Amino acid sequence: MSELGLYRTMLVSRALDDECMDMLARGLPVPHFHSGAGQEALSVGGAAGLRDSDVVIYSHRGYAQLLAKGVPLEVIARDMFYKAGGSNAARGGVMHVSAPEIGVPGREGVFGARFGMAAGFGLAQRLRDTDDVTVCFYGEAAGARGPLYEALNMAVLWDLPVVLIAENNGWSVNSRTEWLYPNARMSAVWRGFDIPVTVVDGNDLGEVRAAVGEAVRRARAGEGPSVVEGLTYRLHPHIWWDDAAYVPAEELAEAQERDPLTLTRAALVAAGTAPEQLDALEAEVAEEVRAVLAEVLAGPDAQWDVEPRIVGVAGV
Amino acid sequence: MSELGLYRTMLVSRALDDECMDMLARGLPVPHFHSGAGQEALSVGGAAGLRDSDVVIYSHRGYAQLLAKGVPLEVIARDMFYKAGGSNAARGGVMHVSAPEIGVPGREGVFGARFGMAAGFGLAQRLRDTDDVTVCFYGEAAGARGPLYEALNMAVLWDLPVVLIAENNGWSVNSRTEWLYPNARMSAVWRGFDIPVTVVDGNDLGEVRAAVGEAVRRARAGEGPSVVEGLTYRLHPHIWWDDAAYVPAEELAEAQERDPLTLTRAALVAAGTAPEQLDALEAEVAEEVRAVLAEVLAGPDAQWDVEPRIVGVAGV
Amino acid sequence: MSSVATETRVLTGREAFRAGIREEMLRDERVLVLGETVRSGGAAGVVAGLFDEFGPRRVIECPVSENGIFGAALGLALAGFRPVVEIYSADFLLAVANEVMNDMAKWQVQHGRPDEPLPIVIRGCMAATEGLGPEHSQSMEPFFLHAPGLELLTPSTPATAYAAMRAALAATVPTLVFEHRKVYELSGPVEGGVIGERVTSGADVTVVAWGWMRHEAAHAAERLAADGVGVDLLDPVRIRPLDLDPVIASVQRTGALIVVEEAFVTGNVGAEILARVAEALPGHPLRLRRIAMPDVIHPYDARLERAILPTADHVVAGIRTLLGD
Amino acid sequence: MSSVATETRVLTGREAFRAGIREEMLRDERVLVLGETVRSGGAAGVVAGLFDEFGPRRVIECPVSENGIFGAALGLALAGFRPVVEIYSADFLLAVANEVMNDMAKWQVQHGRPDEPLPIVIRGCMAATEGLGPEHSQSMEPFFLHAPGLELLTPSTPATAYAAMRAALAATVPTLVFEHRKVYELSGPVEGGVIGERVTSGADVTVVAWGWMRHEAAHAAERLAADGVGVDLLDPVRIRPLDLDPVIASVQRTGALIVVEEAFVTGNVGAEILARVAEALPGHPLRLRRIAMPDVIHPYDARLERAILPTADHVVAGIRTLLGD
Ligand SMILES: Cc1ncc(C[n+]2csc(CCOP(=O)(O)OP(=O)(O)O)c2C)c(N)n1
Ligand SMILES: Cc1ncc(C[n+]2csc(CCOP(=O)(O)OP(=O)(O)O)c2C)c(N)n1
Ligand SMILES: [Mg+2]
Ligand SMILES: [Mg+2]
Repeated sequence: MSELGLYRTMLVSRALDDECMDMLARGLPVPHFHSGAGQEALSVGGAAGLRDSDVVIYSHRGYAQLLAKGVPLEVIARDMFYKAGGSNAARGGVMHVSAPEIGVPGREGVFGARFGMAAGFGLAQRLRDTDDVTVCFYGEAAGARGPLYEALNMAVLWDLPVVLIAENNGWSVNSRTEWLYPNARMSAVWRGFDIPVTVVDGNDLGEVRAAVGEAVRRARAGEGPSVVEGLTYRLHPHIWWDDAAYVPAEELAEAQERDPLTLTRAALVAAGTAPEQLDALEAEVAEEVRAVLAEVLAGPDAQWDVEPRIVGVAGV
Repeated sequence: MSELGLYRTMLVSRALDDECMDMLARGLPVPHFHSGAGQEALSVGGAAGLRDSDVVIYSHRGYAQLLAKGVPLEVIARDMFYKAGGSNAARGGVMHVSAPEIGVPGREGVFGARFGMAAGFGLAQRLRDTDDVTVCFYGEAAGARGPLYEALNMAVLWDLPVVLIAENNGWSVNSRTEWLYPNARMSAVWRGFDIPVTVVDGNDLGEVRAAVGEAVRRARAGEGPSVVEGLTYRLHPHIWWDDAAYVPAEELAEAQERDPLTLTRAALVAAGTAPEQLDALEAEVAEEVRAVLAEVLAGPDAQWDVEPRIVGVAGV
Repeated sequence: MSSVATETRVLTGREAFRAGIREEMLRDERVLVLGETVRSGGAAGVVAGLFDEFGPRRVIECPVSENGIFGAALGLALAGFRPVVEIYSADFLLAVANEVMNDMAKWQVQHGRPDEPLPIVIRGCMAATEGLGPEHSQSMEPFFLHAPGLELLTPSTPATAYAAMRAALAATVPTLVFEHRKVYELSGPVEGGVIGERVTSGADVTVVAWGWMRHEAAHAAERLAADGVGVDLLDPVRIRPLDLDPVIASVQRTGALIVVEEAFVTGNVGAEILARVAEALPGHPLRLRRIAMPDVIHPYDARLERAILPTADHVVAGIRTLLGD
Repeated sequence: MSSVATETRVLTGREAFRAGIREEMLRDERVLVLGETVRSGGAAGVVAGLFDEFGPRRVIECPVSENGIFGAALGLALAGFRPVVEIYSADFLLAVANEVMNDMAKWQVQHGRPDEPLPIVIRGCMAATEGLGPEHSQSMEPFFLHAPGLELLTPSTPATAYAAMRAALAATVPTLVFEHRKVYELSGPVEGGVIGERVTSGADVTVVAWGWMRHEAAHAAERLAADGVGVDLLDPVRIRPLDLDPVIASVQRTGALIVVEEAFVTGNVGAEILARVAEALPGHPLRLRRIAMPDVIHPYDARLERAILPTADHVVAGIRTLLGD
């Protein structure tokens, strides 16, 4: 995918984010919305350019990951607002979007299983003798859970085509990364496996692309797993009820300076794209996303017709 | 403790082992006996010379660990044979020997909690402002469990006085170490934490002492956790029902050549101890252990009088 | 700040839980708080302020490492501390089911010290509010009911929240305090709560309910009272060990029992209560029934979720059906 | 080796479980075996020979990483494979309770595909033999009873072992097969087993028992038959979903029910059965009872353990008490 295409995906994700923040500001419910603002370069850089048969296990603010993997915006939005035509008919909302046919199997709610799942998908890809890969994103929370070690040991042992992408965004709810990891680094320990472990500026799309590209290449070539840790920043509060009063204003201001959208735009301009073309693209995307959201919000609610078929239904 | 004293502890453990193997060969039950033969140097080298206020979390064939930490042979034997006067009155047998007053809190049956427990004991030692340490042994099985990562991350983060001793003895039941870990090494990954990770000949008492000694020194000095991996070999089958037919005869013969008792004896002789003195010591220990076991076996069975006080008793 | 409990405090449920912990922390410095985000008050604000008051040696911010945290709690307790461990949402206790039910619950017995206390308090927010989804809404007490060696507390009001936290801190075995999210928001007097309350008295039907369901049942009782149906409503507060005597005595009078429970119906606590009552009164023509969640995981959409959560309406209808049979 | 099931095979329980797995592996190459020591036959020899027969791409030797293994099983199943995962001892399932009950059980429903199969078979040796201690002896079905979205099977004979393994492999939801260690050692015909068997017929008391307890109950029934007491003994084989109709129909005739269960009594499966029966027959003067383990963890010493495991003696005494009341 072209750099411009990647930037477009980042813009779509940010526009979705802006719309949701805006609704929240107006007191409207946006259930389970976890803003992905600030992390679009890492998300898009990590998930774009893969095949449908490659698998991505996304993280809870990874709308940009879903978009980059090919999940339509309207599916994400319908799931978010419990509308018909999403992927899960209000049973999982935006926390459990899936699209198995394009390599998006879903997300676990209690962090942990994603790592074993990644190993399982990688093993499946190996057992089928394909050169497909599995990419698994995770934040500071999931990254401190034991299943990561268990699964990575398996992946190294069996040379599984797994790419782990650590999203070091400074926070886990209101806990600082340095309260959770030595030296505030999530991936350092995995160097001990003698696999490639790369720490990149997660807001630099080019750096992310290079590191993930190499990790994917290795995985496809049967050379086993890699870890890419992207240093980025969560620009918005954890979730709607969080006022993020704990975020130092100066730190946030600095992070805003390094907004991946600004940086990516600047890189595109530096590489010769006309600013006017980008202005037009930005306006177009904003308009498009606004229209999609309006349509989604006007659409019918998801219907709940699944229960009688579930095992063991009984009760009230 | 003197080298001779350490050798003596190794001899006691081996004599216990010999007695148990002998009983098994005669068709007598030795409930839950997991032979520690071949691993005495690592066990004694790892657990000896500690204070009563230091904690050791032992492994399931770590009789030598218990002995080195000061648990009397007769307590171990009484627990093994469900006799009165052991530590647990037949509720845990030899799988759950404990002696909290000398830093032996017990053992978990489902591998995993030992690592968090080690962090907890280490944290307790820190919170009390002591320079006590916690030593935690583990085999290939426990070592592949996620709680190890979780707890070690905490130990590194908080500079806890924890020493992990990996017992790489070639097997986990009938699984080879190389089926379970990349390059058959249990500790390599932890180098990524930038803590001292040392791989030693686990049958060389001197090497073990040096590595564990340095790890303990660091821990006491507040310099945080270390990992020592001892390469050793399980000389006997996993447990009584295992015929160990999967162990290649040649490999076993080689391992027997490197029996830590033979090596330690040779080192003592090389360092000037008279062979006659060692002969006498060996005979004395064998006799002593035989006598203890005979007395234990002739002793009264443990009585079971604890249940009425347990919460929620009901039923048949 | 003063550590003296006054007789007239009115607090929210959240504050009542906190008061129980804080007072014990003031009394005994071996009491520690461990968990994720506890430095900033924890998942639901229950431990808010404690880090500032007691500092980092008493309130220990942990990585999101549930197995490590619970293992550490066991180690700390065996080392003489009294850890109060927060789980971010009670649903996540399944990730430490082994530590809680195989390790902690069995430890002292299998190490031959059944009388030695193992003071570990495990607590966290639980149950359904509105659309939190099935991994942040479940009623977890049935999953932990089967393990010998644990106490389970499920308070329902600020007063029982406070009493339950104090009871947990006084318990000699590892104890789980399930803090219902809706109970956090209630306001009421804190003193005077007891472990086992008779909410209303009545001669027609015995109702057992705890946590939020106590309130649904109380509303139902009120509505039925207007129709002359007397409900003997018991809130046990402690689920394990459960004091069955008042329940059995009540059913002997009423002949009819309904357990109202927020958990999925199959294998819930109500099953145990019905079984115990039936076993205690063989040959009696009893009417026994559970009102509970169907065996359906919580939809994210609160509209849909509301359709399956038990309410006062269900209780009224259930009682009418049971008595009308 | 032949893949054709003959009509006259007599196998041990261990072999019957293996036959069920092996035949499906022959039929469908998406079936994989995963677990610890499975290369050498697994913890109890159930998968012995399968590595040699099917090779390392079908029988996958894993590190002792229960969470990794179960996560991988979920991934494999979502990727179109059909994993059969061995747990080294069923007690250790508590270490993956989150993966089984929060992840696997909910996955398809919360991702909006309730009808999409998630073919994961979880199996392992379970329950008490003689002195294996409380982490290798527990009856685990109650711990997993409460989660919607799972099937639970607890076979009792070679025939039901085979039938249960086939049913598990045919199930569309994650399914747990609890293999009683004592059932491994039984010999018997393999064909003809069904999910839900009437072991003896009788008019005086209904008895429900599964796993090893079916045999204790059968012995009791035989002894009571000599005294003219007729026992209607039902072995459901499948615990969830449980087919209650035959139980209720039987209790309607006998008025008396005993559930014999090896698990700790509090919160066991029997509680659910008693509750369901009581709910189904309100106002009937029923006699309902459980025979089960007391809430006491297994001592290591087999002498002591024998004192608390339910046996035919307990069943006989329990029935006499119930009927004599
Ligand atoms: C096992 C587990 N523990 C705790 C939680 C609760 N939880 C939900 S989101 C979150 C913080 C996530 O932080 P991070 O992983 O850094 O991702 P971010 O929100 O920064 O993108 C936590 C602790 C959980 N879902 N699962
Ligand atoms: C979590 C867990 N999984 C599996 C087991 C079963 N198990 C008991 S001993 C053992 C092998 C132990 O091997 P290792 O750790 O290498 O120690 P060794 O026996 O070689 O000393 C296994 C797998 C267990 N006790 N706990
Ligand atoms: Mg984060
Ligand atoms: Mg080993």
